[in-house]
Amino acid sequence: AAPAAEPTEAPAAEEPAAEEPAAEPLTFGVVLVGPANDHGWSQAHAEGAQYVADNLGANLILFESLNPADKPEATLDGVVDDMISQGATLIITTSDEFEEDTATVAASHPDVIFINASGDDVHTGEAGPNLGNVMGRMEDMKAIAGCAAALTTQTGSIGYVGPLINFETRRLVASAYLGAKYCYENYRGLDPADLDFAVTWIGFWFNIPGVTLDPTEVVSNFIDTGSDVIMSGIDTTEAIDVVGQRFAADEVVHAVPYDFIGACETAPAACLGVPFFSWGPAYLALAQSVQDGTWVQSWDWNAANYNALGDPTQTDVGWVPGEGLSAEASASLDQFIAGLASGEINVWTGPINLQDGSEYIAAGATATDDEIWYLPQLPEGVEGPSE
Amino acid sequence: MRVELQNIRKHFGEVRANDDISLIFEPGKIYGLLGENGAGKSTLMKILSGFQKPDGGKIILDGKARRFDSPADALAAGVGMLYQEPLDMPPFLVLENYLLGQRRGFAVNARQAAKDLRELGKKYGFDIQPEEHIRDLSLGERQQLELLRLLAGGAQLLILDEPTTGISTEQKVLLFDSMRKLAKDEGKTLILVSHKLDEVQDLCSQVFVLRKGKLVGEAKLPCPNELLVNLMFEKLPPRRERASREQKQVALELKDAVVATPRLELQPLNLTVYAGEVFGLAGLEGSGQEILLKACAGLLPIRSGSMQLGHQPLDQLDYHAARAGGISYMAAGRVEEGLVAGLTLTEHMALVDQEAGFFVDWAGSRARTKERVQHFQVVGTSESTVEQLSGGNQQRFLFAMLPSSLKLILLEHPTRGLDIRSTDWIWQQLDERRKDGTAILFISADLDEVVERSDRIAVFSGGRMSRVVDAAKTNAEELGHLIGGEQ
Amino acid sequence: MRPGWLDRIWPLLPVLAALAFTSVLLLLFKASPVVAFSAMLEGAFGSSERILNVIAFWIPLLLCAAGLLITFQAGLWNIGIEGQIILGSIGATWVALSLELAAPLQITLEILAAMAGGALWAGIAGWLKTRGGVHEIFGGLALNNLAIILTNYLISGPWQPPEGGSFRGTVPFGEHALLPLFDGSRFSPLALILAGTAFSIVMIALRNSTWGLKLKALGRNSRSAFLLGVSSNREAVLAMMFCGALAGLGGAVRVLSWFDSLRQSISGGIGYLALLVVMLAAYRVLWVPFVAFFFSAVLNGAIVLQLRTQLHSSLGDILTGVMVLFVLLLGDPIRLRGLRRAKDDG
Amino acid sequence: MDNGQLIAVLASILLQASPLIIAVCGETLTERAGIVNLSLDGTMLLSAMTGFVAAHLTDNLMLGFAAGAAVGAFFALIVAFSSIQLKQSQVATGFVLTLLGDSLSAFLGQEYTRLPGPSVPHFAIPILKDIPILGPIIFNQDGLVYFAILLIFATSWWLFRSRPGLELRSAGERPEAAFARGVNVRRLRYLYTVIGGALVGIAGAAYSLDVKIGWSEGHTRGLGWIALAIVIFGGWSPVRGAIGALLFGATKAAATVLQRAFPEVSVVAFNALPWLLMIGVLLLVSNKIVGRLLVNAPPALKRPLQRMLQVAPPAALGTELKNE
Ligand SMILES: Nc1ncnc2c1ncn2[C@@H]1O[C@H](COP(=O)(O)OP(=O)(O)OP(=O)(O)O)[C@@H](O)[C@H]1O
Ligand SMILES: Nc1ncnc2c1ncn2[C@@H]1O[C@H](COP(=O)(O)OP(=O)(O)OP(=O)(O)O)[C@@H](O)[C@H]1O
Ligand SMILES: [Mg+2]
Ligand SMILES: [Mg+2]
Repeated sequence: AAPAAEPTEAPAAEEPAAEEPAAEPLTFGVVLVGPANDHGWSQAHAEGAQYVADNLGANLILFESLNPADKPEATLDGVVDDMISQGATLIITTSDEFEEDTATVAASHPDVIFINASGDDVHTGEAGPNLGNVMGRMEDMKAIAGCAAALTTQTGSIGYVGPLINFETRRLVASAYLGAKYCYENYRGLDPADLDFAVTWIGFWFNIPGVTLDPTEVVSNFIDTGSDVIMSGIDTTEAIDVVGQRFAADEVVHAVPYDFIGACETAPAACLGVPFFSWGPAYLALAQSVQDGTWVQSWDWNAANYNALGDPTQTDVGWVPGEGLSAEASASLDQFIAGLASGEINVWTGPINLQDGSEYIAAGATATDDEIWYLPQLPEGVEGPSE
Repeated sequence: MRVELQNIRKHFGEVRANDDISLIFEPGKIYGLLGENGAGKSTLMKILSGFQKPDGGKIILDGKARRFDSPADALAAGVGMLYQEPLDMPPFLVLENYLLGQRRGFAVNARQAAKDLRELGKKYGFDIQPEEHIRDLSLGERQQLELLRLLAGGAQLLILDEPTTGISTEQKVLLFDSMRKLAKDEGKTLILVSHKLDEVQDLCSQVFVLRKGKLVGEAKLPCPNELLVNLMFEKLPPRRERASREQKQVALELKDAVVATPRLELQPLNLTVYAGEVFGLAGLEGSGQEILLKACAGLLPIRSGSMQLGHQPLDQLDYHAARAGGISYMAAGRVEEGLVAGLTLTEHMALVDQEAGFFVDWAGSRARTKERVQHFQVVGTSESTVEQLSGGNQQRFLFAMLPSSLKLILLEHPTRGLDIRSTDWIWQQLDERRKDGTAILFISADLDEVVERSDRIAVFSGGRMSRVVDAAKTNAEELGHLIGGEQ
Repeated sequence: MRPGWLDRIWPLLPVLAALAFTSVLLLLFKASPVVAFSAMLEGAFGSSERILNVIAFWIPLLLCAAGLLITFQAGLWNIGIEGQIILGSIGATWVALSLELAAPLQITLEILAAMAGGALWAGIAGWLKTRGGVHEIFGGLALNNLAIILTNYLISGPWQPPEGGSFRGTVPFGEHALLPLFDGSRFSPLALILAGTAFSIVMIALRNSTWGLKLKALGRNSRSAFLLGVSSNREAVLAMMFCGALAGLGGAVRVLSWFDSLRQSISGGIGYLALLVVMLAAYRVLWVPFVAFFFSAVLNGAIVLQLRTQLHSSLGDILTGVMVLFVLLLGDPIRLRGLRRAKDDG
Repeated sequence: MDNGQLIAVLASILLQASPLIIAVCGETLTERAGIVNLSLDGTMLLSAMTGFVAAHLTDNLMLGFAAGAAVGAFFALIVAFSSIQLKQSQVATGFVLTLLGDSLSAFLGQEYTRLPGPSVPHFAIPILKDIPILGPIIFNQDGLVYFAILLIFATSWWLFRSRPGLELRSAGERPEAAFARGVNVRRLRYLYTVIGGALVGIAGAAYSLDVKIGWSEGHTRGLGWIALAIVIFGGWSPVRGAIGALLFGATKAAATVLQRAFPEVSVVAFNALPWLLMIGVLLLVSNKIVGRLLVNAPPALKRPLQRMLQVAPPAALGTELKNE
């Protein structure tokens, strides 16, 4: 399993039957839910896959934009069948959208290893023996992002563009908020009750015209209604795009994009930094183990490598600061990061109440992985729907 | 302007609409152009006015041979044509409509143009309101506008194709006066295309007669009508005297019926039509008679009051219920309302077949069509599509589709645009119907027809229905006055 | 002009032109047309599974196209068919999630619910047109998006899987709720039988039924048809609902055999594709099944095209679209001659 | 939301609506001439893509818009040709082009997804921008907005005040009559279809170069259809059309605001608003409804109501010229 991960006790998986000799290069397939160049979620996976291909000399079969809207005629098992017919022995499906289908297809191809990114079938024990999960611990990075936002906002109002509502997106918003709250209180010495942190859900991972809210308009609306820092939780780059435009029109606004390490380049000056996924190392480890036949089923929730937070080759999730960050802000941010690294700061420390006022984490206690992973509701203080 | 047509030819597929026609029109005179339906009058005039291109032949104006690519060309050369349905722009303002096509200036100087238009109107005794919408004008007024437009465009030769159908007596008088004036005082050439012999006699100094696309004769006027009729039709069946009505049962009865459209609301109507009776409705288009007819057909709801067919009330009936109940409605436009272009006669027959089941009985329908086409002397086959029929034959086919037994037939302009022969034939059919007690309620813009064919008559003006007059005791003049709104 | 050999081979012209056009596109992207088209061929017919896939995808397409033949006959542009497919799958899902019956009964109910759903959505569009005067193109379009939004609401709300909201779709239905599949493929013989029946019904309705004749009249001239005794509004709405029912059936096939659960935007443009099918078939009933099959093959081929060449799979849509466009532009030698004549006399 | 924020929101709505306004003006010209260019959705997608790519490669905004306009004009030309020359159904051609534009933009634009590119610079108009309320809303925008506003008045002057406009409308109202008056109907229809198409193309580019900066697959999907509906709602008049576009923009903004106002309501529910609005307004202006309304309206109100509500399409819309 990948570095710094804690494999949970999965039902002891017996080794998959067929094994090819390590000599010949591995062939692996990667299925993306969106386009490989969306500067967001899917591109991060695509580059991770490429990283494996380069470092392992493995040959990669990539398939992008697999979703009923784009390809009514395509189905996961159809694509996977073809990949396997081309010799793939490892298939990575890179979205929570694929969780069920991956399980089904995995069952029908017992001698091929399947990895579903961001799923939890292994954790819940539903997974067959040849199916694993991997996910990066983005929560901490979101906390950093939230902190950067809180350190920068002048209006005390932060807008978060959320995709659709599920456990993953909920806990990410929560972490961002908790990070923001911590820094607003401890570094700027302001009352966190005054921090206005609102989330607007567009209704899907990315913009589907006419069906979701248009993120462009959501961001404009945030700015118009007084938010001066916009955080993105969606797969695509509208937040930084719009903020860049407004910034160029001499408005004081900043953005924290998401997912893709290069996301700031659209408007560097307006960018406070980006919490990014770097799937390369994790995928490389997985591919390696599959090639060597040493793969063991696990649910990997890989934490950041704080010694190389900005280096996609050494961490699974990371943070690169942006030019938009003021000097003292980045000073405080570095303190915060150091705190997280050493473990003396944990933003998931109680008291944490849910939106309905009920207590979730008691004062002094810290949230367990499961409490974080399965957060039922947004925490108190976040404005916006919870389901 | 002296106009000479040499060997004009125009064929539509098999049809020889114009077959080697040569004519001469002298300046300062008014000519008549006569002929049965489909004789080729309109075609010839459309060619002369640049709306259609001849397959062969020459047009010579004051000795110069001309080719027209468009009516605008023709007008520039001094030839203007006034169509029965004026070629204007219903939603436009009178002024816009007048300005359209005049090549001067980029932005429009509305005030100046309006002034010009008014003055021009005065000159010919027309009263023009430049700020009105065309669609709010009567047919007659729209005609006057067209006339002015053509004159302003410099027309030396004016062609009027069946101009008097659907306009009031006053307007007709006004029109004829202006025509005479144009001929006498301004030395213009005028051509009147018409089926109404007395109009032609009254106005023209000379007529040309076409038949089946050929010029078959000419005559100096005045001359006996018989001569003209014989020129137009080889043989004209003798006019049968129509049986006068005997039945006394009520066929249709309206009591204080109120009908309204967004445009016009009728005064409460009280009307009784007897079985076997022919009831004529006169009035300018848009005076309300169409609304009454539509209401009887179930196309417009009766908003208050009552309506009865025989003894069953019909207040809230819908069109299809009315059909089922023995009421038939024939709208004025044939191909637009009543026939479906692209469908064959057989398909039409199958469509109106009362006892049609889920499946179409093609064999039966075809047989029935052949039989009807035969009996109603429709020129066409069971497989020809309706738009291939000429106007007269379309009208015949509409009659051929009528169910056998009916209580009430509602007709809008049953003979508009038809020649004497078809007209007589149509009325024969209706007389047959009257014999078995069918009541007939019809609208016609031709007052003579109304007087001649009806038993009783009512006149509409501005949404009011006049007293009911007995056809035997009235005449076109009286109706004319009623149309004017007198009591 | 006499119809010579030119006229006989003419129908091929648009097809060739379309292939040429797409080849140029491929060359622009430095891909070999040969490789690309052979990849598509392989993707469509390369293996029995693939062929079965093509057939499976063909079925809903055929159902929709059959329905559209009816609405086109009535002169209606049923662009709302996308939404009708979706409502069909929603109807089927509703039964699948809420009932637990023996397979035959369960499936029958699902199919009926699906057809009802599609008919309902089409009926609304028809009603908006006849009674409300909203053109069916716009009514249908709005309803399409509303249908997608409704799906998203259902799969993220009331019908969300127990493990929590997501846009993945509903939980997979039980075996008894799904159409029996031909060994392991997505092809359901039952669905094929249903589609075949539906198509023949449409064919008969258009050729020999009084209703078909009424619709024809309606399509050519609603005013006259109305005056000749056709209940124009009612027949128009019926035509829409008939098409909607077939589309809904197509939707059922999507959720009950192609997928195993309700997904977001389940129709994914099949309805629009069906419109193209009917247009490419030039509204000729007998051509429709073949054109539909061809479209299904092209799209399935495009998947493998993308896998092999990493080219965007919308190439398949381009190929079909361009083909229809060229049929409109060059498909009819008569019109083109008319064009030449028009040029002649200026 | 305080006043300053309200003004900011209104300004955004105006910006968001600008491309729609441009497209609506273009299509209004086309339809007034008697041709329905149904391909708007595909046209806008393809021109958004081309416009962005051109601007991205040349780093020149104007070239971007020019490219967009060219694409729009070309698609419109296809529609005009197939209907005027070949007498094909305009709806059929338009619909095919709609789908084709969509897939072509996806294919040709695949390598240019979400790249940074030039965007229309903000430009506040010196004195005007200080007018209270209106200033910040209308005159503190960028060139696109000013262009859209000018276009509204230009097109409606052209249509209803100028002589060429008179001929343009006549071609759409009664081509036979126009022909009889020497108007070259065919040429006019070609001309205005292409001009209208070019404007639609500019609108498409306006999205990728300003309002929804950048390119991604399906970038403007759906908006072309909205524009077509707004043309109807606008009764084929640019000014009313513009109002429709703003109304639509406002509804979308509302959807965003409402979600925060009512967190208990399912978030997808609000996404339905624009489409419900579309049906609603079309119902409102449909002659069936208005007709019923007018019959029962008090006589005093009839005329104003009629003028306000009843919109009749150009009588010859979608039909071909029948001379001969
Ligand atoms: N555009 C056309 N296409 C085909 N046939 C035509 C066309 N115009 C006229 N015809 C045919 O040419 C013949 C002459 O038509 P035309 O309208 O000139 O006769 P007409 O004398 O004006 O008849 P009416 O007295 O009814 O107006 C008719 O048989 C008619 O069917
Ligand atoms: N093509 C048309 N031309 C003119 N009027 C029409 C047309 N279609 C419908 N109408 C009007 O709409 C009304 C209802 O139309 P129609 O009767 O065809 O539909 P329907 O379903 O039969 O309605 P109903 O149930 O009221 O009979 C009719 O009374 C008629 O006035
Ligand atoms: Mg005539
Ligand atoms: Mg009815």
